[in-house]
Amino acid sequence: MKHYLLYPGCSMEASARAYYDSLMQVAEPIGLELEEIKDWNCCGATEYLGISLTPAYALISRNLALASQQANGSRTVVAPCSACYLNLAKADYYMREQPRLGKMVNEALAAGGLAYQPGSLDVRHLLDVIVYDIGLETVKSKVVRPLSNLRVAPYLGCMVPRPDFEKRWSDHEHPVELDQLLKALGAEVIDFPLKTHCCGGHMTQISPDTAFELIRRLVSSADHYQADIMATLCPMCQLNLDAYQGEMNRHFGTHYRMPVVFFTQLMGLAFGLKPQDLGFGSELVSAKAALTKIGLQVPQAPAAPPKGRKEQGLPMPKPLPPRGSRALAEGEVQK
Amino acid sequence: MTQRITIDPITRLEGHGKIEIFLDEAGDVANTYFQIPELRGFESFCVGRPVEEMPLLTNRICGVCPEAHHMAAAKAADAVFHVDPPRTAKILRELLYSAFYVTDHATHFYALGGPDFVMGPDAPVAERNILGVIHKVGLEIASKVIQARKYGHTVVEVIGGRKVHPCTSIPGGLTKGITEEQRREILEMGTWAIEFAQFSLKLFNDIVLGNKVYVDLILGDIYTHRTYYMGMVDEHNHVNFYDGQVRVVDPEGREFVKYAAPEYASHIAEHVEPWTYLKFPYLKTVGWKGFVDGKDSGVYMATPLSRLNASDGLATPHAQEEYERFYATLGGKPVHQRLATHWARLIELLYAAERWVELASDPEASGPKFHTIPTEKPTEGVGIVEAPRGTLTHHYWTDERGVLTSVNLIVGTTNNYAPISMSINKAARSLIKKGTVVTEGLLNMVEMAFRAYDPCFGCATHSLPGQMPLEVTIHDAQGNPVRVLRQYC
Amino acid sequence: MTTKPKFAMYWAASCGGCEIAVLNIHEKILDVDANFEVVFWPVAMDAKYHDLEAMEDGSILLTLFNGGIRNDENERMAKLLRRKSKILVAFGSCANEGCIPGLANLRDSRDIVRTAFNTVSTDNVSHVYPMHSYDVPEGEIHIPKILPILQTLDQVVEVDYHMPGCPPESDQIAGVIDLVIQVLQGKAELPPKGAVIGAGNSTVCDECARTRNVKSIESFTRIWSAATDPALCLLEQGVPCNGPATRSGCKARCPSAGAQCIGCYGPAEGVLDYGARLVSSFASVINASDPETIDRILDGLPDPAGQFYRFNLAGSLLRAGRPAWEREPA
Amino acid sequence: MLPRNGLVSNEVFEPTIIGFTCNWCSYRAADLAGTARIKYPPNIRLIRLMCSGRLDPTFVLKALANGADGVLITGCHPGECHYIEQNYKALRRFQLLRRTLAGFGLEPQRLKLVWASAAEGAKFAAEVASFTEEIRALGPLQWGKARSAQTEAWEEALTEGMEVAA
Amino acid sequence: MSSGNGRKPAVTERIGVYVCHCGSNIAGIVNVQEVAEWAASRLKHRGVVIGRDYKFMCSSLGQELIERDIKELGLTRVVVAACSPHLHEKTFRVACERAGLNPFLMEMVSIREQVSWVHTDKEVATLKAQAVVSGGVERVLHHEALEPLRVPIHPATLVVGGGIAGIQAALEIADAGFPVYLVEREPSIGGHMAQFDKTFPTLDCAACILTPRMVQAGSHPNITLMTWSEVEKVEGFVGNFEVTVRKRARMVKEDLCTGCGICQEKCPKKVVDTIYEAGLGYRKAVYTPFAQAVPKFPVMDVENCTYFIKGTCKACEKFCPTNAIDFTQQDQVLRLNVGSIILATGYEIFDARKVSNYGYGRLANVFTSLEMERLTNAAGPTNGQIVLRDGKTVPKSVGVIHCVGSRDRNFNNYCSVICCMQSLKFAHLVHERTGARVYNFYIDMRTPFKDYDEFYQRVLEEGTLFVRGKVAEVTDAARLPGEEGKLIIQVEDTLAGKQRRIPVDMVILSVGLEPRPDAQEVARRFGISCSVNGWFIEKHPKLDPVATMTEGIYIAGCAQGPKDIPATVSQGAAAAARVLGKIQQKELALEPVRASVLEERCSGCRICNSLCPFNAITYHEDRMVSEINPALCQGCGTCVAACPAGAISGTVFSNEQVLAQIEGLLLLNLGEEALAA
Repeated sequence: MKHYLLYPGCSMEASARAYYDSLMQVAEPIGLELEEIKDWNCCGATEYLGISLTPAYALISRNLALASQQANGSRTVVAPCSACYLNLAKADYYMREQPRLGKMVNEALAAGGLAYQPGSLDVRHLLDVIVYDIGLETVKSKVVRPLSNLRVAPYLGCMVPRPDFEKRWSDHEHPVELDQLLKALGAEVIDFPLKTHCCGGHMTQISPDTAFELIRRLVSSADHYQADIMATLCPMCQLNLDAYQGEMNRHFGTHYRMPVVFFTQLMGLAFGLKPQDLGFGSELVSAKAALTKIGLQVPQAPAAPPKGRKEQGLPMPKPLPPRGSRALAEGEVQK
Repeated sequence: MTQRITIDPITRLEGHGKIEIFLDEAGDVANTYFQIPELRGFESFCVGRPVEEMPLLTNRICGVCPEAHHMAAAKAADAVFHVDPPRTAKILRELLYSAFYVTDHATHFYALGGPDFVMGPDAPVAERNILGVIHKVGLEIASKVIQARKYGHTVVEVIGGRKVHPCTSIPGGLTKGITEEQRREILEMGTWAIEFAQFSLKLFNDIVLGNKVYVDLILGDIYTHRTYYMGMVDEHNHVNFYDGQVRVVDPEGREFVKYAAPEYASHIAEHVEPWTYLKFPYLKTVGWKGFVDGKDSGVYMATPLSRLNASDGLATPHAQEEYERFYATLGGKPVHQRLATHWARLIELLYAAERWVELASDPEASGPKFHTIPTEKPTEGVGIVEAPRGTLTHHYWTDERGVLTSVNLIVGTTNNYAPISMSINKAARSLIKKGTVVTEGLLNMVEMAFRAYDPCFGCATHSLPGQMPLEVTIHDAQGNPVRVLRQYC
Repeated sequence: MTTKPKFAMYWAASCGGCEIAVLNIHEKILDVDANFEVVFWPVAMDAKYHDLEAMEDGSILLTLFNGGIRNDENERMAKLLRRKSKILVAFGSCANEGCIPGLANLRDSRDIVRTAFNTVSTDNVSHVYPMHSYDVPEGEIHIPKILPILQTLDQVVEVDYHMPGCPPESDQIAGVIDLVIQVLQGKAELPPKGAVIGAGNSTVCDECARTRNVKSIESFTRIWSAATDPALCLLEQGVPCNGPATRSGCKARCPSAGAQCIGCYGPAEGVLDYGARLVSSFASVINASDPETIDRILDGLPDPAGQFYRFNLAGSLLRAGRPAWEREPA
Repeated sequence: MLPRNGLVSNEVFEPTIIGFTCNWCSYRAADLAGTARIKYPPNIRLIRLMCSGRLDPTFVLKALANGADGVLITGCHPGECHYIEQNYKALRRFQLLRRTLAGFGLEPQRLKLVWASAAEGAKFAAEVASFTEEIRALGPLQWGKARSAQTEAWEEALTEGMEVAA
Repeated sequence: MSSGNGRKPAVTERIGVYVCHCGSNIAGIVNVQEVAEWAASRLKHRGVVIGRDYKFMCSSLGQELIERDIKELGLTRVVVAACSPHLHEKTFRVACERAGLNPFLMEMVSIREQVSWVHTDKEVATLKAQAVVSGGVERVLHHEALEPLRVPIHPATLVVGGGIAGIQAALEIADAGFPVYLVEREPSIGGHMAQFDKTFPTLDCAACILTPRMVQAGSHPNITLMTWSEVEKVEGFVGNFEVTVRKRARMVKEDLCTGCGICQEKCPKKVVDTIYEAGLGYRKAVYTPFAQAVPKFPVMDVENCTYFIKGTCKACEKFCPTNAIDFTQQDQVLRLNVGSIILATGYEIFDARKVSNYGYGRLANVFTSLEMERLTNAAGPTNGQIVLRDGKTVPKSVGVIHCVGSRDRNFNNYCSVICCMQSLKFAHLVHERTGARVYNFYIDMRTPFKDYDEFYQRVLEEGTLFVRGKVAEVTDAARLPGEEGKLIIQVEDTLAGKQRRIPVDMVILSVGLEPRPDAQEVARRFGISCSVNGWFIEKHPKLDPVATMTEGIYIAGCAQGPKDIPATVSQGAAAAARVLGKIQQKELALEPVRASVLEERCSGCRICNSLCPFNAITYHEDRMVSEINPALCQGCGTCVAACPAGAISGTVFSNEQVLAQIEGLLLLNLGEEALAA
């Protein structure tokens, strides 16, 4: 068992319930032990830091302070939500980089009888932990229902791979970790060119037209690659792409039906767990069609021919070996 | 205007000393001050050193009795590590120590204390020294003395690695043992040492006890103080130099207290005077009453004489005989006459020689197991031995690495600082009277009082005072300020 | 007999071991008596300062001066004896390099007095400390003024010869006395002024019987913590033996007795700083290249300053620790 | 504040620093700093050795005892020693010497070891600058009476010099 | 025994101090005249009899000044305060020698690199210069007259790297009649140039001009060619290096092989050729990288050979007409003695996959410049046809992106020199062979050197479109009509001042040059150093670009930094010239920096024994002393510093010299005597 402190964040309790449920389902089989930080509070989301820095950092750091108190054995805080992950990481990093900020924040924390020593905790994203600590080998070993024939578009959004203070990701524009994980589940992973492009963020509130264009790009590109489903790791991305897909269609007069789910849900499926336990059904653009492609309900539909590349012709250069190679090594240590 | 006489330095004692005698207008002695003019700071600078170095560092407190410090330090270090050295190591340490006693006592009697008697206190300066003695008693005896010292040092060297400042004692025992051959040689030398000791006693009989002037001098009141007496004794209350419990008897010779090393601090305290670099130990339970003798004054003495007084006898046959003869001659225990110390010293010389033979005869002396590797966490420890010049106490505290965090030393001679001062004072008062012309000889008789203790202020000067605080206020016992001292240094 | 050349021996801040070492030349002491008139030797004979002051300058042929310069009395005596003597020999470790008492130079003398006069067994509630000068009812009495830093003899006066050792080995002393007597009889020459006498030019290893190999230290061993091989170089067994840097002349007594050399004979010929030699040589053969491992190995030397400057501190380049220097009046 | 453009007031303590360089890397780095006209404080005075392995702790002690406030040892990067591995010996001596100096009650930071390759002129200059500041912060060493009156006079002149230039 | 109080014996030496202005380089900041006068007056008691300053000490007039003083004033020591001794120590030593003074009685101190160039405050700089001079004066007092060590130079030379630089160097030396060992890691010499098609700006065929040289090198009687080999160890020093070379087993008997190529034909195992074909083409498990390979013998790639994997096959052996195949062949380890070494280990191309937003490795039709060289090469995988990765489609539009991995903080800061010209070359070739529309995306256009800019003009006239701006992204995510199925280049056109999306069929990344990944390690092996960017460092960037800090080791070609073919060739020749110069001297003089043991002080503690990496220290059991072999000693002085007995002394950098210099630098020498004097 690997022990971590979990910072769930607010969306996990509401819009991204499916994320939370599925995570809880898959954690145990892969030996991921998550201990929720007691009395955690808002991560400041995307707005607060834009309003007033010091209070925002104080607000965020309270969670870190609580975590370091609670840290028994583990000094790693895991955040499944991109915004939470980024904010916690930011707070830790800037408190380290700017001692003055660190001092001020700690003064604020002191009011609540708390303190946080910057750098004393590792703030990491769920995906990072699964790929690099648990290891893909372990994940593979749990797969009982490979997602064969399911064409998945891996979508990370903007906040996880950037700015990546600790250089945890293989690349900032085209990180491969999610691809690797989904491949490990047996899925057919499309090389999604927009995997780190913008999901529209809060434009849905401020300027819907802008948001619709951004959403369209993503959905259309995924569709263009004949993806059956999009796998994401960010509650906001999921919300935007799922909830606003209808309006986007109306706005452009298009008819995309691209289900958007959390990668943990797909892990659950591959591990042979029941869809309903994994929060399926809560998505607005139904993933039914996609689901029928796996499991036994529907006869195997012939896989659509892969796009572009012919067998004959010139060989492709090998992809750059990312930290993935190390991840496998770690995976082996697991066994 | 008072006249002052300075005896500086007091010669023929190891280390330094200075006596100030103040006379009043009448020419009588107003007061005397015996000052120790130097200190070196061991208690302070040993802190931070690894404890196993103490037997080597504290050696350098005194080059006359380094063996004593070596032993006390080794025992304290054993205690710090809670380790008990194997029997062989203990035998060898005590063997080394007994041989050392022979040398040391011989040196004192013939080179330091002896001249006073052999040459007579009035002899000219140029002759009142070891060379003078050699001329007087003749080369043949002189070479005997030299032989005795040689043998003693040979044993020290064989077991301790070096003639001066031995180096072999470490926590848990010794760095080396001895061979069977070495043991036999040591045994032979020991038997010779016994003869020498007996010869020395005879010499003392002939020259001193045979000479009425000297006997009167000894028995006279000039050199007499009724104090407490201290000495280390074994389970039969027999004198032991290396190990045992410390026993103190009162001026009537009744046991006052008997304590084990770790308890020393509850029985001994040290008094401070601003005019000397040395402290005055006294019996804590009795208390410091100033430079006075008697049952109510905490002043005690720790010398060969006091060891005999504090014991019920000696563990070896010949020495025991002499012990009995000693008290018979001087009228029973305890003997208060300081000059008798010279005699007592020779009796100890004999005991040491006999002990030497006894230990050397033990086949285990050449045994292979001379060290036990300490395993426990070092903490704190006290080591006590009888230095020729008095009970010697080393007390160490260390951190978990065995590095010293604090050190306390109460050194042989220090014990006698108060009685010495008293003796000097008394001698001066009784010798220097109205009109007496103060001659070298007379002053030397004052020094004799002093030399009886064979004080070693090499030992005594182990701590160093730095500059005084700008202003010091001295309080009386109640803590009321009585006077303010001026800053000089 | 007054035509005999005059001999003197004096101890400043010392333990008296040097005197004992001289007595330990046994029969040779008679040669001294035969060839010299001993005019001043506090430990062995009566003679007071004023006797010495009365003598004319340069009237003493040979003076063996042992002990360091700890207080103003030592300093006075050093200057006096320098004046009175033709040949002044810094005799023994104290006079040459400060010896163990020199370690006091690591401390501020104030801390030292506080330590000495506030031990568990000291009854000093009112913090009485000794004073250089004090008024007793009968008048003022003095004790020497302690100097903030213990100095070596040649830091105070010019020295003709250096004779190291704590104490100097008796046979070495005998040798030197023989030499001087030979010189007196015109049978030998004195060595050049400033020379080190009664010792070798190499280091203790030169006289050490233990076998030695190429050195490589994995860890340091405390002498008590393990049984050592009596035939093998102690340093190779991790025991911090100062032999490699310590002047020869003692016949490697300590190493042959199973104990590490603690360095009482001081630096070898031409060496400017004894401790530096040990720092450099020990460190050079430590078998590690990354700072962490090196540090771990060095932790085995709990007291480097003491280890490397045990006898030599006062005679070293730095001469004293910062606290002592700060006591030194500018 | 660095003694640049005379922006130095009289109160600022100007440390004296002795620097040891190895012939192959750090001395060339110093040369490079020169050719590149990279400025650094004038408090350091350099001594060239063939290799940091030549550094005898005696040199450091001599400098400190005779009036230097700090000593900077420089050499090739580990593994790049012109003599293969001698800079590791320098590293070991440095670590032991630092511990020993601490025993003397002397701030170990007054002795610093820096690796600088022949290419790192800028780094060399930066290291000198920061070390000078570190020593300035520690204040004068004033070891014993060994510091020569002249050196002090020199330093006065140094500070005044700044003023003149100001 | 005490630390001594700096008192010095009376000085009998007569010292001359010479302070150089170096034009205004020094005099601009340091008041040189004041320094000279200061030395003459304040250091008089230290033996300084004359202090002079002069515009250029290193000039013949400056040198004569010194020589005259030596003769007329009977100087016994000389201190020159000028630039770095690394520049002019030799000059002034020679001057002293001419005047009959042992050259090693001269001390040179640097007040330019160490004072005037790094300090700004005149007052302070002058004061520091005085201290530095004072240090030199104290030091020189302890100098001793020495003779340089003379060592013979072995006439043979080792050239590492068989690219055009190495080939050129080898040929020059061999033609001069001296033996050369040419060691190449790959199966054939030729290096990168052998992979190229045309060479800019003349567009003549690389193979056509390179092959003759390769053949020449391969057949030259004075050149011992060792391909498929690597240098493992280098011992010794200038004049007498001993080099260990591992000659990897070819599994082909060179004496029997005729290079007929049948083995390659018959070999059933096809392997992607990542080296020569830059990953675009295939080779066999037994192969010669290309037709004109020198030597002609193939090598067997045991990782891929079916026999070595499965234990069966041996097709090559069966079909070899001369039974040259030998599966049992073992690596050979050879030890060569050479006097000089030339490193021409070349470069690596930047790994374009690192710039993930350009999609190389993900997007099929993104190519690197090296791939492009192979595509355009008639002998390449497509016989010179420029096609997309599918192997047939001819692109209608092509984008060439400059400065990929170069001039970019995220990757390499430096300009790779050749990219602009190679991009123009591609623009021309694509245009010429496909008529496709070609875009060039550049930051700045850099076309120096002969005929380069003319070529640029020509390409402009051909109608290539130039967009000034750094490309942000290459993607296949179509957004606008007409983008589907294309690669879209997102770029800010800084001339037009707007964002543009340009769809093309093919993208060529003009990747920069990087040091070989093992450059650092190679540098260590040969005892030289690398710049921050990883290129080998030359002794002097301008005046000595092919020598290194380490005597006897030279560098040529891109190993020293990015450069084009002409520059590479001339460096190869230059390095050769330097080597020949040395060889002609037959022997060379070395600094007499050596350590020696004072036997009577050595206690045989053996502390020094393990310290010498050159095994110069031996221990004599019988005499119980250690001894240093002067022939092996390199003078690092580590043992001198380590000897606990102070029994080891070193010349030129003796304890006395260094300690005296410290006192001088700290101005302890301005003692009371000085004030009196």
